[in-house]
Amino acid sequence: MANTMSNGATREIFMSEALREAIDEEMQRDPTVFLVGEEIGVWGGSYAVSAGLLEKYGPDRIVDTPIAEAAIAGLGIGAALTGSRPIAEFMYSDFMGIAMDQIVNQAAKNRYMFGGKARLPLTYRAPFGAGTGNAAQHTQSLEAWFVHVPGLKVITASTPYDAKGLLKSAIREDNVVVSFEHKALYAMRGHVPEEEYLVPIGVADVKREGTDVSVITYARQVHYALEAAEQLAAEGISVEVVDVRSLYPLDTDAILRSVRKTHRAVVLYEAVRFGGFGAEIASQIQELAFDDLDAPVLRVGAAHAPVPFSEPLEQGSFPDAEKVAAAIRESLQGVR
Amino acid sequence: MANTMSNGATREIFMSEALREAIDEEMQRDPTVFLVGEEIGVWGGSYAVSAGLLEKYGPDRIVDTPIAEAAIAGLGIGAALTGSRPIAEFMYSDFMGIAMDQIVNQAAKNRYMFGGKARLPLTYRAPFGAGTGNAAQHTQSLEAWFVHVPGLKVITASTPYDAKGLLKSAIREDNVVVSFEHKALYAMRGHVPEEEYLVPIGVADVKREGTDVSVITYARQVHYALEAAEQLAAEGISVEVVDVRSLYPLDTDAILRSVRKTHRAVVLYEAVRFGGFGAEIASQIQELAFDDLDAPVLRVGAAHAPVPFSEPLEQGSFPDAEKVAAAIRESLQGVR
Amino acid sequence: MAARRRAVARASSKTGKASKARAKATKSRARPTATVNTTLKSMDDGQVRWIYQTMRRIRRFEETAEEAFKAAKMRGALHFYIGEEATATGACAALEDGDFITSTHRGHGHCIAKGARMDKMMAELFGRTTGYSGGKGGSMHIADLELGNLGANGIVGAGIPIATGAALGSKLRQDGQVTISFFGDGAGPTGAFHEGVNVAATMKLPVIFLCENNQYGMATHNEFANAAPISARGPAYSIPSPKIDGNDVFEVYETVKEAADRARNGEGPTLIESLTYRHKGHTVLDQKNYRTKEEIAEWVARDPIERFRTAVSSAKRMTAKEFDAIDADIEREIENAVSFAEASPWPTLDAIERDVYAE
Amino acid sequence: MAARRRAVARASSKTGKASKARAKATKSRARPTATVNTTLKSMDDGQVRWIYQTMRRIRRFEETAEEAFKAAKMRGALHFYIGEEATATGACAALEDGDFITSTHRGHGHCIAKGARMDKMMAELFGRTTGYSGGKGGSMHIADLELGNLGANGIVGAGIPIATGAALGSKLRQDGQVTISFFGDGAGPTGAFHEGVNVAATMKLPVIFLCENNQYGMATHNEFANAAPISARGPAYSIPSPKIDGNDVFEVYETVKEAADRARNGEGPTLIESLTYRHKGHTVLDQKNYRTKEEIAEWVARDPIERFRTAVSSAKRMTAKEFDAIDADIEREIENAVSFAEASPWPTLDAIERDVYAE
Ligand SMILES: Cc1ncc(C[n+]2csc(CCOP(=O)(O)OP(=O)(O)O)c2C)c(N)n1
Ligand SMILES: Cc1ncc(C[n+]2csc(CCOP(=O)(O)OP(=O)(O)O)c2C)c(N)n1
Ligand SMILES: [Mg+2]
Ligand SMILES: [Mg+2]
Repeated sequence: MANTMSNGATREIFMSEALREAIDEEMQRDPTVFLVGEEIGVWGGSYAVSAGLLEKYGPDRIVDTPIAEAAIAGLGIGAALTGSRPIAEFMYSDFMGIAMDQIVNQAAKNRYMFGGKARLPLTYRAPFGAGTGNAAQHTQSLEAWFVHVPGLKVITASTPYDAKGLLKSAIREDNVVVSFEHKALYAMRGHVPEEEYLVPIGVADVKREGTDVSVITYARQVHYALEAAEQLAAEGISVEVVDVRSLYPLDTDAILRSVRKTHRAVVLYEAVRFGGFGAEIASQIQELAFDDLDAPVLRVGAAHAPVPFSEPLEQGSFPDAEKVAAAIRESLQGVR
Repeated sequence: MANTMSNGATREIFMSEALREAIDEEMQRDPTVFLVGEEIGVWGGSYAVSAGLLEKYGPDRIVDTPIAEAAIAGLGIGAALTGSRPIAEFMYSDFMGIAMDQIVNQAAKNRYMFGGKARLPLTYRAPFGAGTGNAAQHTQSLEAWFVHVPGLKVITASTPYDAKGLLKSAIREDNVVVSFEHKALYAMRGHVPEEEYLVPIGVADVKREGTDVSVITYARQVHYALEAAEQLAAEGISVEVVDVRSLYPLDTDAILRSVRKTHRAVVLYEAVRFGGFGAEIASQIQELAFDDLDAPVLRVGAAHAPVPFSEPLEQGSFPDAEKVAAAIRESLQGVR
Repeated sequence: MAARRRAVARASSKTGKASKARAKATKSRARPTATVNTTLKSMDDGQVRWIYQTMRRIRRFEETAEEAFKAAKMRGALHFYIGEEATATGACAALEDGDFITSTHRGHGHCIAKGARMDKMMAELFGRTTGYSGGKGGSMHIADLELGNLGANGIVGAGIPIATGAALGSKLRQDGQVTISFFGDGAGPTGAFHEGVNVAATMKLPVIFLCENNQYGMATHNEFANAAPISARGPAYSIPSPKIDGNDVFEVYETVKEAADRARNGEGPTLIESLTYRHKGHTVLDQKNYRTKEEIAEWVARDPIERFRTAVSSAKRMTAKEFDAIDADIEREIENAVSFAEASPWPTLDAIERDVYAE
Repeated sequence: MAARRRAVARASSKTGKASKARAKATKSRARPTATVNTTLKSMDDGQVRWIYQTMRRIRRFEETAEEAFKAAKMRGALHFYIGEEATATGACAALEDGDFITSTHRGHGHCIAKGARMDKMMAELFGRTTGYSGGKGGSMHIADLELGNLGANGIVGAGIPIATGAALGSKLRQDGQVTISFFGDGAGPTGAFHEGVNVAATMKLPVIFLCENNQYGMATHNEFANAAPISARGPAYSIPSPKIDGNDVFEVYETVKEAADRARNGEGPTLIESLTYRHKGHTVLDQKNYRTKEEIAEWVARDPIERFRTAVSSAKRMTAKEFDAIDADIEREIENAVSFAEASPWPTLDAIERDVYAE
């Protein structure tokens, strides 16, 4: 890989590079793995994740497609059913609306409908999230749709380390995994080991330990939570940050462990608050740790609106460190 | 209408007839209203909702289409933007996967993206729900996808009375309303007044008063809740059944009123439990009525699986009176 | 104006006029006996027997399923292929082992033609553990992955991009396999059709798009749904798009064989419009009269099984006795299938959340 | 094989070979001067002025927006229409007031040609309250419903079914209006294209599907994405599908006028492939070299504005002075637009949840 540095045990690389390494290593390891999607070859991927891979693997394994998201989803299904291990990329997760039938009615259900006999080693990748000035149709966080569909697994990483390890696990899964990649994180740098490793799907990661309040979150919002935790530490408030990493299956045990320690929880997500995946997390916490809670589980999510274009509106529409900090303080004050 | 009876103030009619009356009355009242969809004309609608309307209004206002769900959604948008008031029908809500881009990225966002200047008086109708032996691709309950999309309103009725009144309100809305109709309820009879009436969108309805536990639910599950309430009454347990009717906007006040009275809540829905809309309701209850709760808010939803075909499996996969009753009892016992 | 006229004509098709006019226009062209004979001559006895057997199996499987449904022994929806047997049979006869198919809601025919076991199919319709999907799929969701049947599909048109994906897989794996995507005239207007076919054509994938134009999708006539015939679409994708008599098993066989050869030679997809007719309603429950009795009768008279039997008999390739022996075997197979299904256990609740994910 | 060859050719287009070969194949056919003159003669002075003015406005609006973007005065994505002005301008010149259009991510040109105010457009790009969408939409989401512009669209192909819906509305309301759906060659493979066009054709709706084939969708050549040219698709929908020189405003005008007449006469849709070229990258940020310098230079030499100016000058319909006066006016308009935008207030947080629903 052009951009990786060999400086001992770990290197600091961009998340886009970490993802590229995951794809590259798995393609090397297994000749049935291939990448398919729009502008992944000549262009190199709209977030440069696949830059250089066309030159390395050629057009048979880096398959550029026309603009046809339903077909892209279907290409993955058909190839997976017949013995390949495809990674299909949507240029933006917003475009998955076009492919929902293929993803939900076909990919997710094939195995079950056929009595467990179909094998679908298939990974869907898609950038998501706001903050880029791309307005309503290029900035959504739609993970809630997918976690609700049995037959899909759903992952999303907050660091290059997790991104690489999770994606490698996803590619090796004999299941359909939807991997959401937050656009604002592609250019985030982080340490990644030289040697090969995997991050298992279904295991949360405590990104910061704390004793007063648990923030349960994922993807970009992990960083806002960490920022808020840092700020609040100065005020003597100790915040634990749990990065769920895998949305389905969800590591409920890890979440409960944290909440049983802190007795307070704030669930933080960038999607529209109403009906978002955070509602599932909050529901589970109050249901399974009711007597451990000293305050209601609070949720911080995006405004009830499409994502606006103008910078102040866009920034104001989704959570950030300040909003999380406010919710943490509110949680500490107890009941609304 | 062929099937309605004039026996004084109310008549007992099927929900399919109630829906037909709503469409018929609004089409008579407003010449810009029209119905578009698959097999709604010659065939009369796959659940006979539009039977007879082609003969009455002709093919210009009862517009049969090819199998093209994205086009159906778009027909509604384009016609609504330019001065008509369409009702667009999906034959099964499962097929909305094909139209998600049009519904979510176009219909729901047009008004906002265009600074509040677009007007979209548009109703999408779609049968949903299980229990009919139609297997995984014809039985889903996907309301959670739509409540999470700002720009959409979402309704679903449990009785012919509500069905008619809500649908009339939806048709008159200058917003995009998604109306889910539970397949198992089309053939359910109920009283409907002779005179015209509306049921407002955004207002819940207490279908049975009670003092010990609140069951918050909607659509077909209202009937299972009522059945359970009846059974439990014999055991001296008094159950209140709140039919939210409108999923977005949600009548949170009505829900809290009930919970503040009973101090216990069971949220009941037919969709897959994980990530379902009930998680939003449960989250809100614990957040806004934390100190009023004597027990965690419990949720009863469908299994984590596509809907299976075989009768015992299908029936076992989604909630019914027995499962609700069990949850109510559990709620009364307190913490898990 | 024209659209309104058409729509009114449609509404009035209940009275039969439009339907009658159409029946004339779409009469299947009888092929010269010479061609039939050439194809027939090229087939060995095993093939000829297999074709008859397969068509009869489909017919009898469905007639039996209909009885069972009417006796309330099964539920859900059943879509019968009766009258269309020549298309699936001729098409699968032209395939090689290991080739793939994607199927539709009207999938029993494809399934049997691809070699599926009728007992496991029947058990699936009965919702039993011994069914192809252990009862989880039902009539609309039977696959036999081992035989290359990638599955029936409840979503009209949805098999098309999947078939394209299977063909992409074959190209990358260089396994030399070909995929047939069966779909109805009603799938012609779907976005999935266009995306799947265009992508396959740009990539020259080894896939055959086989439109079973049985002339209706529910009550909708194919000419109402498709602005032009499916066979007019080839040039839009730079691929051949022959229109054939779907009730002539020989013509189907020859056309699919040629398309499969093209596919295997890297020349890309073919779109085939196979004209046929479903004798029964859209589902087992459909009682609507959007088609005239005359139209139905005309097509029943062109029954593909009868036509095949006549051709084979007059070519003296099989005797009445041989046909009857096959029929009798099939009766036994079917009886066995039903008793197998009926004797099979119902699935139990612990199965509900199984088979969702691979371990 | 062929697919692999194409893909390799594509990869090597960086070195320019493939791109050069293509440039030759797609050279725009120069129309005989006679035809140009006939069209020009049929236009009154106002129309001629309007066409020039409109094309210049589009060009200067975008050049100015590019500067502002590079000066970090705006954010997000900007897709420039520079080089394609003749298509939107000729098309909208052929429309009547009240007719509708749906537009694309590359929408400034359509928007200006449909009569939008540049100050409100610029303010939208700047994200200010005075913008068309109060800053909520940005470059990709500008509509002017009053003028019949149903909006730009960030989803490739998605405007097509909406245009079909507008045309269905017109048919039902009998308002005699026509809708143009602008879309790119990249939208050719989308399911939305096929569903929208087929439905419109079956219903004979008053809509014009105008493909702006600027030859690339991002780095993807149109021949890689579409198995056959867009103009080969007409027969698949039983509609005309002329291919025209999209840099010739007169040809665009004549073709769209004819299509609009057909539409208004109830004869249904027309699909037009308008061959053109974007001088700039895919977005303001695109620096990739999937096209050769030579190809770009060739097309810049065929600049539609220059061509128009030459034709009009040699026909002595406008003098250099008149052109210059228009140019000067436009400079003032543009300056005003920028100062209007810059002076306009930013939206405040209370606006975030407004405009989601109508009261
Ligand atoms: C996407 C989608 N839309 C609608 C339906 C409902 N539906 C099931 S079969 C059918 C008709 C299909 O017609 P055709 O493709 O001609 O197949 P045929 O039934 O004639 O074999 C329809 C509308 C569906 N299953 N999927
Ligand atoms: C459904 C969808 N897929 C992908 C994209 C990303 N995208 C934006 S513009 C574009 C290229 C479009 O090409 P074309 O239609 O030819 O228009 P042009 O940019 O050339 O004007 C792509 C792939 C998108 N916006 N929508
Ligand atoms: Mg059909
Ligand atoms: Mg283009």
